[in-house]
Amino acid sequence: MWTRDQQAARAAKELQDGFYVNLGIGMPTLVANFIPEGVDVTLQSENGMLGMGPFPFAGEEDPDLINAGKQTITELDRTSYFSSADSFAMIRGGHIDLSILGAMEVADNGDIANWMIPGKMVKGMGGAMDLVAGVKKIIVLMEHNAKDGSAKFKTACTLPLTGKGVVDMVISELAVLARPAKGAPFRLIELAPGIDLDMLKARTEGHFEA
Amino acid sequence: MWTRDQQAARAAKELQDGFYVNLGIGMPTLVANFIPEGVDVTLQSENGMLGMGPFPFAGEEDPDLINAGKQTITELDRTSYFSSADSFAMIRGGHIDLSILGAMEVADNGDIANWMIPGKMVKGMGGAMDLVAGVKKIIVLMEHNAKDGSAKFKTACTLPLTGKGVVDMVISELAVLARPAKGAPFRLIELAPGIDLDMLKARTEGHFEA
Amino acid sequence: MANKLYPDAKAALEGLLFDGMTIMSGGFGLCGIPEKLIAALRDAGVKGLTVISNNAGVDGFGLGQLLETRQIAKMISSYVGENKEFERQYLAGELQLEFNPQGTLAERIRAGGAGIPGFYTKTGVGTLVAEGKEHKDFATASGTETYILETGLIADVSIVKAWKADPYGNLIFRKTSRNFNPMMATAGKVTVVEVEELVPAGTFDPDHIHTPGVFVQRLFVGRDYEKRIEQRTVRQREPA
Amino acid sequence: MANKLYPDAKAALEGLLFDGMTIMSGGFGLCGIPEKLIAALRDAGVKGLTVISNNAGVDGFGLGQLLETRQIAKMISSYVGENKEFERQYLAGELQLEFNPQGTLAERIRAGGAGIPGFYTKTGVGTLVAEGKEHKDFATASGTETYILETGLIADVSIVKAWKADPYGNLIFRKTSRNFNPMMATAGKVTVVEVEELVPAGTFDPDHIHTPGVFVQRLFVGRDYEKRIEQRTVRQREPA
Repeated sequence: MWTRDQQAARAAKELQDGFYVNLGIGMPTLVANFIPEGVDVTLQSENGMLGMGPFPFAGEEDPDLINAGKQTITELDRTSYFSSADSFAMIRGGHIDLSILGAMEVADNGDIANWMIPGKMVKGMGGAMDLVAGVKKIIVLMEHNAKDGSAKFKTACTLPLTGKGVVDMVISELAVLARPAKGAPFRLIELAPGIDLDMLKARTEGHFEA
Repeated sequence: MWTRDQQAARAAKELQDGFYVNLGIGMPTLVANFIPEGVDVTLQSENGMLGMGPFPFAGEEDPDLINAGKQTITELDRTSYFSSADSFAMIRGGHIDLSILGAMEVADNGDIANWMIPGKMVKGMGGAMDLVAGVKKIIVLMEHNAKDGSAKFKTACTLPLTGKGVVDMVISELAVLARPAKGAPFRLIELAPGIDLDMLKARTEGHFEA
Repeated sequence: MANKLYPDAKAALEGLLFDGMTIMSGGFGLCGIPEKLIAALRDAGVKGLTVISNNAGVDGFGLGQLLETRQIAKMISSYVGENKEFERQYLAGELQLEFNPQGTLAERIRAGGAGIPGFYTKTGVGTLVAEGKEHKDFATASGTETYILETGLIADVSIVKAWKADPYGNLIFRKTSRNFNPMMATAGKVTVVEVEELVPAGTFDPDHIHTPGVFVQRLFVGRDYEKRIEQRTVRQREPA
Repeated sequence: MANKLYPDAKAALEGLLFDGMTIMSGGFGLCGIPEKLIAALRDAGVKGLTVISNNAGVDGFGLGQLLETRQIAKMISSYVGENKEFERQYLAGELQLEFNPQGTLAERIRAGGAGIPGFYTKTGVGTLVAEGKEHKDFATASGTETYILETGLIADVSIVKAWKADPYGNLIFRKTSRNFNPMMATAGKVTVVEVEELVPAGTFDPDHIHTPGVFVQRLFVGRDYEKRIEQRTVRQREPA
């Protein structure tokens, strides 16, 4: 079984040199800590920045310089700023290579639900629907099971969708499931140490090819 | 009867302080020479410039600085540059107060034809269709009659249209015809010196209120 | 030159406000929000507002101030997570809420300002966002895909925060405080702008101007910006 | 960093060209055209091109060079007035021509790059341009108005001229040579850019960048720009 850091490091292996990448809030932000040696990626922040740098040193925070999680950040020698319309034109137009997002549920047809639970206060989808619809490749980083033990990789999402048929890869603490193209079935790509196929199947609802 | 310069000067009286104005190629460019004292207007050039200055002095021409007529021009202390998409967003979004254009025909319902003659080589409409559709007020500066003597202000355009029902005012060497709103009929606003109503009617085909 | 300069937020909003109006308010989170104009809207007491803004401020700051005074009837936003008073009013049915995907919201505002009444997008297809909207298939490089129609948005007044302006209303934004401000400047029937600094005409390189003055009707310099930070994240210096 | 730098136009186009492809070419008139890339297309001899460009160059310069060699099968433009060879080929039926209103052309390219397959515009309603296009009514501030559907455009390769670039492909344009170049940079499956000057990484103020590097796949520095002027208009100095 992978720790959260190991899960993020596994996701970081999907980064390719020259990729433009958008990382979602939460566990996906950890991926930035594990970018492989010799792989140069440029991080996009959908509030209007390409080339996101690390957090600032204490005392050097700039309120005019935040990421989409509203965290203070810094710029790099490659950074450019632009409006929200230009930022989502970049996303919607398919110019971002990869987005790594969290999810509450993923279905084996690639549907993803990560923005609302009916009956609870809904905070809004932010940029998640735009990202899953527009970015070339979508990787979901999530825990394999919900707190009640139910599988999060399902035959069908029960929660309202964020996007239909959009997920390319799921990385949980147990395994990597992926498919070569939208519309294709998911396959088991890799098992975490100490996990075997039966264990994985017992904790999974959605279909995948072994 | 007005000379071409007088016609342009008459059009310049329609300029109001603070107006953003797009001037078409040909006679409309003369209007810039007659901007009234105390009236400050900003000229837009649809190839991506707001705040167009006069022609440069000889030897100071800059090939990167031209207007929509491809003439060398200069910038002012108010100038900004932008892309063609942003320029026509400005035009299409109704942010330009006034456009002064030439025309081959104008109909008394406000239709305008100024881009093609069937059977002749067609050079294209350039930005004319966008201007007549997007700018708040459209003034046509034209000769009252064609070379064959036929009226250019007609009951209906015979040439392919540039825009439907878009013209607000026509200024010829004989008279000013205008209407208070799109859809309203044209009225005679002013006669050039030496022209009376009968003379005007004799040389006009389209309907106007006297 | 037609004068665009006003002494302060109150003067800049004079004569523009009416109950039930629609206001666009720039900013992302608390970054790049028109602090002074929001406070002036609160002081003016105008009611029944529809506010188009990516977020809804926090309790007691930004648009949170207009929620406390119950001046907002409806929000059009993409994310409203940081505001307890918002949550209370919404759950009590006192506040209408229309969620838009953030990119759809940005594009709707850009379209409104650009005279485009509608456009098609893949964002939200197959989700709640698509319900009741026209669907249309387009041929793409990867085959036929389904898109939904989204409409342009305009406002009676847009309130915008820029970094610097010149007297013609040309604007320059700073870093990620640009966000929704430039599009909103284009989509207000009247656009009112607050800036940190007014520079003399001709100071800006014309290639550096983000918003041309044609979009700005009124302008003033704000003083003592608070610029609150929502998530102060820092890293440690390496020990020497 | 993935290398985007190429030694010259020929190298920058290597492996990208095929007969029958669609190319977007920046510029307005002869201002801001990718001189070196157009010449390299001519030398490469690729045929049956569909070229999307506001204008078609002049005899012997700009896209006029590709007309002389009969490499262009179809032009999508707004105005083509300055080219006798163009006129000859068109009247002889050797060249297809699709006229777009200039603003519609600019917006179609912007839409293509932004993942918008279609949008509605008032431009051209009631004219030849509207024939065969979907019409739709939208409610506006001044009542219901009719609009037509226009579609997004993309290209196999976009050729773009910028003033300066850094090694990441961030671009800055100069004055009115910006024109169609920034949108075309977003709408090419591959975008190849020629610049007058390459500056070291970090030289640009990130608030001044017009085209972020994500849109630029290949880049080179052109030498000895001709930058022909079509209409050399000047004024007289007042006598001293």
